[in-house]
Amino acid sequence: MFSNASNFVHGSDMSTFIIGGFAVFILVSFTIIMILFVVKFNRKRNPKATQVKDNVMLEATWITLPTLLVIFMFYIGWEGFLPMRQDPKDAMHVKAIGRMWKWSFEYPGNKTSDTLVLPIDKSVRVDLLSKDVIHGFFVPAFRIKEDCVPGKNNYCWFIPGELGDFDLICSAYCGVSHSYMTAVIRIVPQDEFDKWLTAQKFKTAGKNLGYQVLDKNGCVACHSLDGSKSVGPTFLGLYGSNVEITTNGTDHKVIADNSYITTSILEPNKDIVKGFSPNIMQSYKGMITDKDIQTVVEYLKTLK
Amino acid sequence: MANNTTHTTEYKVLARVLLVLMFFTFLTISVTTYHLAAFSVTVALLIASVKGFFVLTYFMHLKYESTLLRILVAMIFVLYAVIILITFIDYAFR
Amino acid sequence: MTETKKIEYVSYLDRQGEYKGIFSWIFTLDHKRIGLMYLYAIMVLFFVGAIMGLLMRVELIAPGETIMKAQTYNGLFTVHGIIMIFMVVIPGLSVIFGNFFLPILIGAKDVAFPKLNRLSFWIYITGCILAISTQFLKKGPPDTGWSFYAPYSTTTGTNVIMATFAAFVLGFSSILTGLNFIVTIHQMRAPGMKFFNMPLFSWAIYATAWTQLLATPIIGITLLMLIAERLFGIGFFNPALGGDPVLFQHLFWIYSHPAVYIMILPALGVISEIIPTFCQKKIYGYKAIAFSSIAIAGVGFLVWGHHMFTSGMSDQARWFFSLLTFLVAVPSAIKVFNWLATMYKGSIDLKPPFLYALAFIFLFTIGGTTGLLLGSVATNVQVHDTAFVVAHFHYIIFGGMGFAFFGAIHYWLPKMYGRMYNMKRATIAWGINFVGFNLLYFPQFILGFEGVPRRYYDYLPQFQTGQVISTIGGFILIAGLILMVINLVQGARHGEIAPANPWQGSTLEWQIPSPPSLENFDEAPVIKKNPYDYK
Amino acid sequence: MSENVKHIEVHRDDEAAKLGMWLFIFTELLLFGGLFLVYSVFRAKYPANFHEGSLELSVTIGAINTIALLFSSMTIAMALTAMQKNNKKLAMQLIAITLLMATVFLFNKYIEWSAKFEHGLYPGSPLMPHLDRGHLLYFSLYFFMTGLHALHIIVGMVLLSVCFFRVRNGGIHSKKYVQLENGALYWHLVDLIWIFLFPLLYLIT
Repeated sequence: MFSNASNFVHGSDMSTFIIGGFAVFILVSFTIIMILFVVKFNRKRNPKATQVKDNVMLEATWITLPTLLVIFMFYIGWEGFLPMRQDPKDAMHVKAIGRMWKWSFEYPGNKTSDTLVLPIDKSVRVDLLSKDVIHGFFVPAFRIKEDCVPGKNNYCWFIPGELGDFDLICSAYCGVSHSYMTAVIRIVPQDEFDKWLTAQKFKTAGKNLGYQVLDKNGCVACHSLDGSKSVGPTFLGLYGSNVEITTNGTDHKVIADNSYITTSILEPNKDIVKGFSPNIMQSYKGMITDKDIQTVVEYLKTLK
Repeated sequence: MANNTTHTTEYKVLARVLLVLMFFTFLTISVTTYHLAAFSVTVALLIASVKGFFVLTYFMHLKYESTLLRILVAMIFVLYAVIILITFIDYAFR
Repeated sequence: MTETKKIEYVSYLDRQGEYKGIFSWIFTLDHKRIGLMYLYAIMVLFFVGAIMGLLMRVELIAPGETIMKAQTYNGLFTVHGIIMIFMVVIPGLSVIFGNFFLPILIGAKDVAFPKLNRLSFWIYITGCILAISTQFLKKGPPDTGWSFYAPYSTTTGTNVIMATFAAFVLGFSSILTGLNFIVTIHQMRAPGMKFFNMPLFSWAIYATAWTQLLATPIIGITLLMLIAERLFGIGFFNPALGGDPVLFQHLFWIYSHPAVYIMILPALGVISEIIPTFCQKKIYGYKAIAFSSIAIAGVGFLVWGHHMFTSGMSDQARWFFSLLTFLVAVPSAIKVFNWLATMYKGSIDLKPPFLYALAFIFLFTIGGTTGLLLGSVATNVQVHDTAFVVAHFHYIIFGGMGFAFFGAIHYWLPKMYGRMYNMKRATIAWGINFVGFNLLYFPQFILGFEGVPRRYYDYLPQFQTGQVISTIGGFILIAGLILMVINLVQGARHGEIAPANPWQGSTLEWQIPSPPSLENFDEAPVIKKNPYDYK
Repeated sequence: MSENVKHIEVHRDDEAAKLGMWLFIFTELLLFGGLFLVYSVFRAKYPANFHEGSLELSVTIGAINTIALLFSSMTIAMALTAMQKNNKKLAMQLIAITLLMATVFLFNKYIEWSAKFEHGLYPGSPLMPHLDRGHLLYFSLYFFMTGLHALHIIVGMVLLSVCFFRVRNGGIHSKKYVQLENGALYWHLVDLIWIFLFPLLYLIT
């Protein structure tokens, strides 16, 4: 009756079915009673109201019955939920890292990927991390949602049960491109997964130090390194170039030098490059050291 | 309407309450010189609560106020304690 | 009981004090005039918020960019939320009808502190101006959502400080109003009026006022911390400095969940007034309804965590909050049962206020039972933070509080202005509103369950049908609202003169002339009977 | 006849005024309650850092301030008694002593804060982000809590000054003293909060 996309679909949908069914029942019966009363006791038909005495037994009944009912519903929901917090010891660990506005995944053995590829019928525990603000790890088909809170190690786990591609979307509001922060979860047979994983490139290890600073602070999510236009201006060829900017409503041109780049990191909304919106980038004041800024500047010089 | 119903608290009573409060202040300071470890928070808060009780009862005249007001004041502290407790249902089991 | 007195009767609308003309309103201490000023301010703000909502609906009529950029959209839903929640719905019923009718319902001449009442009004207006000004200041409107979740709210470049400060100021006004009402109910009841002789609307206002008083300080301090966080980087909510973003959510919801009850309790009170009048029956289970208001307010303080089921709370906290959430449904259910029982064997007059009450029960039931799906941890993972939540709280807040508000204004307008609106047009507007409302919000339940998150600027093409239906519903609803307001304004200005008791109500406000005179009762009433004594 | 004026003057209800003040005190308690909640969460998370932090505060100054506030609380309570006994002069003297004690408190606070500022320990300082996380949060809390408390002291001083002048020109007298009573209640609240702030910030090891 329910899909088998993950092992939780049954528990969650069963609760939905029972509680939702009850909701429909209540709604329909209230509506019928209201219509019935309105027709039957209409002033035209029933010009004189009959006063009715309070009945303690009746009151007690409709206090007790709903109480028992809601406790039952709570129990159903808890039963459906509990397995979601009991991840098996042998589950494969994958890290899902959310940052504005991109998902990336880290596999054991220091491999990374932008698509979450997983073997079918194997339990996997996803550790949820965030680089900046709160993101939500939401896979509608799997009935899974848990927030990626910076500084906290949340997790979720599941056993995928169907092959194919599923949508992973960000459910916690995270800024201007919130609705575009999506990724694909691809469920494949085990042998295909093994082949895929070996083909994946290693993490940034070996990359330039300047790149690591940019990556650590999430800069590359909005500023491309290859000249393509993203949320913010590209870094390619930035250093030393002529930039058209708007400061306090006046347009002028500056050379992108050390001080310009430092200002852009610490006071990003002071100078706005033509064609981009203000107030999207946060200030990194107090979050990045002067040394790191210098590393970034040196690195940007190499991007010609 | 009832006006000027406040009980007049004698100077002597107020002075005595001050002495009690001073005593507990010195007590709480001297207690910290012993290392009570986990209990130090409990003891400090306990002493603070006693002091608070005296301020509420005598300085703020709660002793002579209506039962309703006394219940309300108690309720606020209970409500606050419950909120702290519930928050710690989350934090204590993380 | 007072019409026969020799004192010449002059309506509060005509009688001016030491100030003349417009100043007789600005400096007024009369609770009725303050209530009316709130009414005008809130109606304006409501339409500003509604237009923002409509713009968002138009944006969502097709995938991709339709009429605005993503940043504009984010600013819109944030300011829509701030206006609707902090300026319209939270004060809403209690400041307008609470101010106007609470003293009358308990047989008092005014609230306990008239000057404080005037002060809260002007603090409220200040807060509104501050919040609206964020739209026009340099950094642009806040884009955090009305919930100001850290750390996004502490890092975004937009004008969050001004918006949070505005919410802080509005909170101040809310506290002072609540304080005023509690003291009024305790000290100002007419001779002979015991607590259990009070009409149920007063009970609802009483429970609401306590919630306002005790919950609002928590949001006050939270917003101050947020401002300090932005100004000095104090680090309470910033994980980079050791802080805890989830702590912000705890503090925020310790207030904002009770705030939901601040919104809905007066609405439940209004319905408890309308139903007996139009059934000509004593309300069934008076004490059960009165106590359920208190119970909702009390338990409502302890369930805030159900907004945070996916934030990584401990499992113990999850089951605790889930269980209490289910339990808080019971008192609401008791009220509905009692209302239905009141209708039984009544003599039902299908006038517009009663129609709004019926619509309220229908919409509130949908909103309440979908709340069970959100409160159950297993289903919460699917519907949390999706359009389902949007639909759920609009059913509760708009379908519940909003429709009760419309019911209240149709019920009490003849008393407030001494004039009657056009019944037929009011009924037509009700029909349009009801249909438009359901078209607007019901599809969002389905969209949400299929996995459309809330606060999404864009969506996949397969969801377009639902979004289009929803947008069409939005236009129908706004048309109905405009028709309703035009009818009410015309009625209040040029309608036929209303009698003192057009609906044969039995509570105190119907025993005095319409509109009431300055001091409500020219002779202090002595209460010897129940509020709902129908023969 | 000016109706509006009559409207308010007719009605005088001290009981209501006092109840109103108490309700306002409830909101103040919960306002600080929010901060105490933050304090307890972070204290539970970083107990060692909080201990070190508290060692950097001077218990002596804290104790002097505690005593100053307790004493002022007594004097203002006595001022009310004096008013009830129609001893106007004594009441004024006692209010003045209370205000003096408040000034002593604020002066001490000023010395304490400026010492911290000299060490570069203040919210937003360049030093703060380099501290241990718990240490930083401790000082953030210290400044936020004592700052908000000092703000309340100032508000209380304004209220009591108003009371002082109302007593002098006869606005408050032995038959009508609810304003003084409410001012005193507010002052006791400030004291009450300090009673909890003092051990939590200065003492707990």
